[in-house]
Amino acid sequence: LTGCSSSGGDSDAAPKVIAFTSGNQTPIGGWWLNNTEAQGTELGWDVSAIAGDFDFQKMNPAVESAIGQGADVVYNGFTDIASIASIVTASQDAGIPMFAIDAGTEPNDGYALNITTDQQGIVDQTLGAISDAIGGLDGKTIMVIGHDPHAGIRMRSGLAADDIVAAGGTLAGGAIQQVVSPATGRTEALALVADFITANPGVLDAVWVGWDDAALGAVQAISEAGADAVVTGCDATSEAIAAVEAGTMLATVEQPWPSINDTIMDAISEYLATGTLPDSNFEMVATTLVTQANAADITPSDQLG
Amino acid sequence: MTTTDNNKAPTTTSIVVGHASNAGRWMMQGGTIVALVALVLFFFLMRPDVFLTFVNIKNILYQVSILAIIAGAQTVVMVVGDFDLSVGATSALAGATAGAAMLGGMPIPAAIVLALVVGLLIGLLNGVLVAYLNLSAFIATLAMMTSVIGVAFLVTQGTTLFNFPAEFNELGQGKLFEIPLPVYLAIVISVILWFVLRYTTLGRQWHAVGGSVEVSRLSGVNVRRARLLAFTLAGFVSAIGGVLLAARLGSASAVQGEDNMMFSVAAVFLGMTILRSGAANLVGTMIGVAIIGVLSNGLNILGVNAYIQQVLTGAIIIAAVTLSSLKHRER
Amino acid sequence: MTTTDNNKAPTTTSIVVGHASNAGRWMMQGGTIVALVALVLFFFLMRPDVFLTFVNIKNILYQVSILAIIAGAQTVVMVVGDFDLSVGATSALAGATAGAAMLGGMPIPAAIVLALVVGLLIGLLNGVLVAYLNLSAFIATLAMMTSVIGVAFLVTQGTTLFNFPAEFNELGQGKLFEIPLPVYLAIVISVILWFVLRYTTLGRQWHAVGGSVEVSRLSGVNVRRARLLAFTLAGFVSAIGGVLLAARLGSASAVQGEDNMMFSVAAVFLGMTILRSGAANLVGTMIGVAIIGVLSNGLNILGVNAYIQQVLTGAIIIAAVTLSSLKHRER
Amino acid sequence: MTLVEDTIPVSELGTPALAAENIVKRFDGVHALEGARFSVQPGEIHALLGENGAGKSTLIKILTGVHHPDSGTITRNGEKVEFANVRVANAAGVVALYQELSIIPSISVAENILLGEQTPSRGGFVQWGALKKRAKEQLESINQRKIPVNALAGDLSPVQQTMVAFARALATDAKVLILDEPTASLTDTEIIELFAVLRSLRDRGVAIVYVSHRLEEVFELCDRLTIMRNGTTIITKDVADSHIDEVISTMVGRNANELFPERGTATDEVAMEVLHLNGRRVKDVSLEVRKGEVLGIGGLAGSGRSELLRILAGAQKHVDGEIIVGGTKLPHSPGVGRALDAGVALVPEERRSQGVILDASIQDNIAVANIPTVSTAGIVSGAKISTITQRGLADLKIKARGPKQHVGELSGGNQQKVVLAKMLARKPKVLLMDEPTRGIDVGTKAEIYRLIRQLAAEGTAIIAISSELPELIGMSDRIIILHEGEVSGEVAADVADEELLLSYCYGKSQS
Ligand SMILES: Nc1ncnc2c1ncn2[C@@H]1O[C@H](COP(=O)(O)OP(=O)(O)OP(=O)(O)O)[C@@H](O)[C@H]1O
Ligand SMILES: Nc1ncnc2c1ncn2[C@@H]1O[C@H](COP(=O)(O)OP(=O)(O)OP(=O)(O)O)[C@@H](O)[C@H]1O
Ligand SMILES: [Mg+2]
Ligand SMILES: [Mg+2]
Repeated sequence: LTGCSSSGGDSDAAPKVIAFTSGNQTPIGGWWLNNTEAQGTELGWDVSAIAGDFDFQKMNPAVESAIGQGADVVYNGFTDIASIASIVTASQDAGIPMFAIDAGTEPNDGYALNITTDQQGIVDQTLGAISDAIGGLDGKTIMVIGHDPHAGIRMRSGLAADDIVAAGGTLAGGAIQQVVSPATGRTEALALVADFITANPGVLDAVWVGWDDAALGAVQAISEAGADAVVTGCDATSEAIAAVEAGTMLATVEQPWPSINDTIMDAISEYLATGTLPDSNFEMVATTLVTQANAADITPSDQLG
Repeated sequence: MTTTDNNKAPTTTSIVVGHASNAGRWMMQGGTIVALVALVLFFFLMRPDVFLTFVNIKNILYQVSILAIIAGAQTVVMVVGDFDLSVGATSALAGATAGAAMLGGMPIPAAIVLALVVGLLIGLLNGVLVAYLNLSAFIATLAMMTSVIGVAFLVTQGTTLFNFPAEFNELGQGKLFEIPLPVYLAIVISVILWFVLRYTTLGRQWHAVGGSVEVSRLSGVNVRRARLLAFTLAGFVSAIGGVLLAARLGSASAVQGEDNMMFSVAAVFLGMTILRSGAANLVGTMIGVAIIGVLSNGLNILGVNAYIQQVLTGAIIIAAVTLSSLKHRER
Repeated sequence: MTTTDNNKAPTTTSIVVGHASNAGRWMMQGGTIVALVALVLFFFLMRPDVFLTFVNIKNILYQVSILAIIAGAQTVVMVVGDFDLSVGATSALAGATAGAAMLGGMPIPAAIVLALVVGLLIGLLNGVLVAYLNLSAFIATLAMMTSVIGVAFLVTQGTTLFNFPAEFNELGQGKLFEIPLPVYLAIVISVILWFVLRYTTLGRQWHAVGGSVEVSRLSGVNVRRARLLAFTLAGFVSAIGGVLLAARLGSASAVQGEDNMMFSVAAVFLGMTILRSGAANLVGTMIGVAIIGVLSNGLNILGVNAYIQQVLTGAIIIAAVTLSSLKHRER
Repeated sequence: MTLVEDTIPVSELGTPALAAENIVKRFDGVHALEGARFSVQPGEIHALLGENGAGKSTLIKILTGVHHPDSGTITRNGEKVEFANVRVANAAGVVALYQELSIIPSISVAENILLGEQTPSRGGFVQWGALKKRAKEQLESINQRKIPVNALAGDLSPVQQTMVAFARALATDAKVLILDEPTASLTDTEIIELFAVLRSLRDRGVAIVYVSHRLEEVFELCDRLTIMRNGTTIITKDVADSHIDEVISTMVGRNANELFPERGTATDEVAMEVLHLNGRRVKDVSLEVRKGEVLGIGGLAGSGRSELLRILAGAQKHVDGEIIVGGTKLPHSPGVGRALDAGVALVPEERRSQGVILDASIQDNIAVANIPTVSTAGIVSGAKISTITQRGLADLKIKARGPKQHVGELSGGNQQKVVLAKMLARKPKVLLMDEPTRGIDVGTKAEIYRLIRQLAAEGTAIIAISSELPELIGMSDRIIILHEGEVSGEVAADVADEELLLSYCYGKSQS
């Protein structure tokens, strides 16, 4: 309703863009907020950046009130659709389109565009690396460590578990192992793997972990137990890349956030200029497997800028 | 012995009535109120165009409404001289329960009632542990918190539940005269709690028990029942807060509103400083809630880095409580 | 009036001496010990091939070593009758400080000393707030926790620091006779703390203050200094735990080891039940730590779902404390 | 009790061991001390006397660095001193046993006796052997060999705890020893021990300040006395030159009336009947009390008197036995609430921990016991609370700024009146009082005795415990003595004498 009126005119008011993320306490979230604000300002936008500290009780009202004060575009960084239902309602009511980066694993009508990474692709890459390293998945015992509260990790750990079973492998412990709190992810994964190895000596072939921090705990447990299972993670943090280079971790996955962000910024510019929204509201982008071979060339996700 | 002896009192009486006058008695301008006024003034001077506008005040109220409810629950327990560290977990479980029930097809009112019953039962269990089995409230509610979060994870299966019926979300997101519903609800619940604490026999008993368990018992107060009911009410009110939070966010997760526990305790503590007796009290708690709300909103408006915000929040809570304690220090 | 009247005393006295015999005095087989034995037995019967093997016991010890250190710090503060909710945050900041310093090129010993000094200063600050400004330990250390986590985020710039020198990591990951170094360190620190609490004048003053602040003060104990030193020591020991955790994981983040706060309090509470006086004590704390460690390891070995583990952890803490309290209940 | 002949008047005064001049101290606008003056010589026992709230405890706290005076000077051996805290005072040889001071229940007896600076240590380490040895010696010096030094102090009987606190005060090697009502909870045996020790200390040149409301003790023990009133010092003189009536009238600022009022006449109607009651300590106690009768209960410490009253008030469970009030049998272990409803009210023994909430106002304290009677349909009436509070303040002549003053700020006697007011507002049929005048000055004592009589005249049945035999005889109509939980004697008060009661106390049953 309101959005289009000012969208074409670059003369009077600068277009207003609300950029918010709940994950500003993570390196990627922090990078994204800064990057978007900087790029947007360069493009002549009036960017209001809202940081949520994982506290939706605080963030959602802030975003909604910004929406209430008028805006042209809402840009969601890394916040799962489930947690921002009230923001989606508010922006729909105000007729403001919401663009998003990695904010849900499925198409959702709440978004004009959400670009995320290809979760199945990530699983294919990591399980492929595991399979190559241990000679196929059939008959192998693989532990999958996930964290259900995180939508992306939840989806990919589910896919990985399914694929392992489909390929004839066994899930260590009979199910996906859950880390309860991301803050203690590394310690929890360490204990999970160490205790499993103790309880089932010589059984574990590989550990597939949904994110690098916990993967590093698994790596440590395996090296301390003197076991020979391989570990993969996801995110390409500098620590994980170093572990891959050192050979203690088999692989991780780089997700191309800078280029994804550029794509979305373009789509927003396009919308602000012409009022046209992207044809598809959901896009999945391919990722890069990081192994010892290419590790040196990857920019770590916590050092994007 | 003649009654003239009583005349020695008057010389001091007049001086003291100053403090003890009806209004002044339970509202001494403690450091907490000073801190609130100072914060409001500071943010107003920094951003006179924004801070005290209708929209921003509405924002602050909206942002603290659920904390206010949970801090109200915490106040009840702290009046009795205990703690409830499980209020945050209970509210999360209540929200998750309502959410899961609705997604499972239960009608909205039934789902809400179910959630409130869950909260009530957790409170009851806390009460039994503390009042009848004599566990320390600290350890009992800490362990309860752990278990309740675990149950909430099971209820949500570790995910964030969403896609609730619009009518449910309306409870948390709807507006009346421009003001969001949770604000009204927080006010209504606070007033009810204030009334219960101040004017009911149960409220009186809570205050007495908080003053001295032994004296209360020897004065005929059923101490165990009083403590049990305080915890039960706290569980119930926390559950209201949790249901409202789920409606407000349109989603529910096991760790939702995690910091409400910590902030509720902080708010009650801030509020305790305004009474000379140092007892928990609802008016004080709401001042504490306001400080927390103003601080977070104001720092956001000034665009202060999130980490620095966190450092400042702790520092300002300490400063406010210290200011009040200086007054009482000389002994 | 004759002195024979004194003979009425023995009837009660002899009963008391009964409890008070030297060994039995501070080690009554309370519910906590029963709970530990029951847990060990249960897990042993479920997995006789695994649970009590050398490797698994080593695992348990390794897993609880840092919690044991932090729970030791918490014990000191709780002996004095206070709480320190900032132990977890302090340990995280200490780890982060050591890490950042080493990455900035500081030599390992200097970085460690710096981290320990930071912990000591936080403890000192807590102590000043509680002992000299008379803040409630609860609110002071809660607010301190908030600020300290903020500072830790600033120090780590929100990332996880790693790439520490191998010699540093060796501290947390190295082994001596097959046993990881942190296990030795935890034992050494616990023994030192036990010794300090039991055999030094300061330790005895802490016990006196914990028994009654007012009586201690009127009897010439320097109550403020005693409380200040308890908090300071707790900050220092927590920092040791934090440095060790960073070395053990080879990395440091602002929220690392978050749950150590809660578990340390739970461990001390579990341990308090073994003394008839209900006072915090190091031996009891270590039993509490053992319960928490055995529970988590055993449930992992049985492959119990993490959320159910959490529910069970809370329930078992409650059960253990309740069991002990039943003994003391009759009044 | 005889006035002992060994009181030596201190005639030639040298430099006082400790002296205070013109001490002024206010708390939140209350003048606790207004120019108080006091001095004690080495080798004398100096009584400090005064009504409740006269400022004795405050003065003592100022003399020992607990409080700091607003103005005034303190001298020790003639030199001006300012004690920053208790430790500094102790280091200067000035040590007090405070009125409310007790022991630390969670640590051992030995540690309690040698707390803080007194703990034998070397290089910061406690020497446990020396600690126990010295603690044992201290206990022996006050003839308390029975108290085990390894026990937790909290396991001792209240009397033993007081003796431990006393042992601690003596362990400091004080040159000036101040005792604030040390005998309030002791029985005669311990008092005799205590006096012997104090006399030998005096003979060794220690200056002793002795605060007590038991004037017989003062006349037996002390050399000089100082009387305070309303925060100022009225007079200091030799005990030998004083007379007890004159002391009382100086303390209260008016002539002493007859301490105990006339006995009334009890009715024949039984208000409460107790049959074969057994508790933890109480054994097969049967008794009855009639409307308008004051039944006194005596016995040694630990004889079960308090337990008996607590059981009757529903505050403690009993094993078996019946309690019948006004013809109706109370349910077994009814709980305080139901006992109150049935008309049985208890004024408990420990005022500060059982009687009043120190941090609450007078009004709130009075309300606590009256919640059911001031509320309708669960809602409390502020007006009704106000009414009963005003009535209590007036009827009992409570000295306070008003109904909203915090009880913690009142003096002991007025706190006790608040406890009474709280229970009397319930209009009890049977009023149980456990040591109703403990730590209360003579003036207020007389008021309470009169009140007891007045209540009896109005038809209330009263059961009152006292450890002071003259009081027991003076205030009661009939007296029952307990010995190890059993009734060892019963006698009408007007024919009772102390010797007889005492023999019952020691278990010589009536034949
Ligand atoms: N901490 C305090 N705060 C406020 N007022 C106080 C405090 N301590 C004492 N007072 C007041 O000072 C006055 C003197 O009290 P103090 O305790 O010294 O009397 P006392 O002579 O020892 O009486 P008692 O015989 O009852 O022990 C009283 O009016 C009392 O209410
Ligand atoms: N050995 C003991 N262990 C624990 N508590 C005791 C012991 N002896 C007495 N008590 C407690 O002390 C209090 C007083 O005891 P009791 O009723 O037997 O004595 P009393 O005759 O009133 O004497 P007192 O003058 O000491 O009050 C009671 O609450 C009782 O439970
Ligand atoms: Mg006094
Ligand atoms: Mg008694």
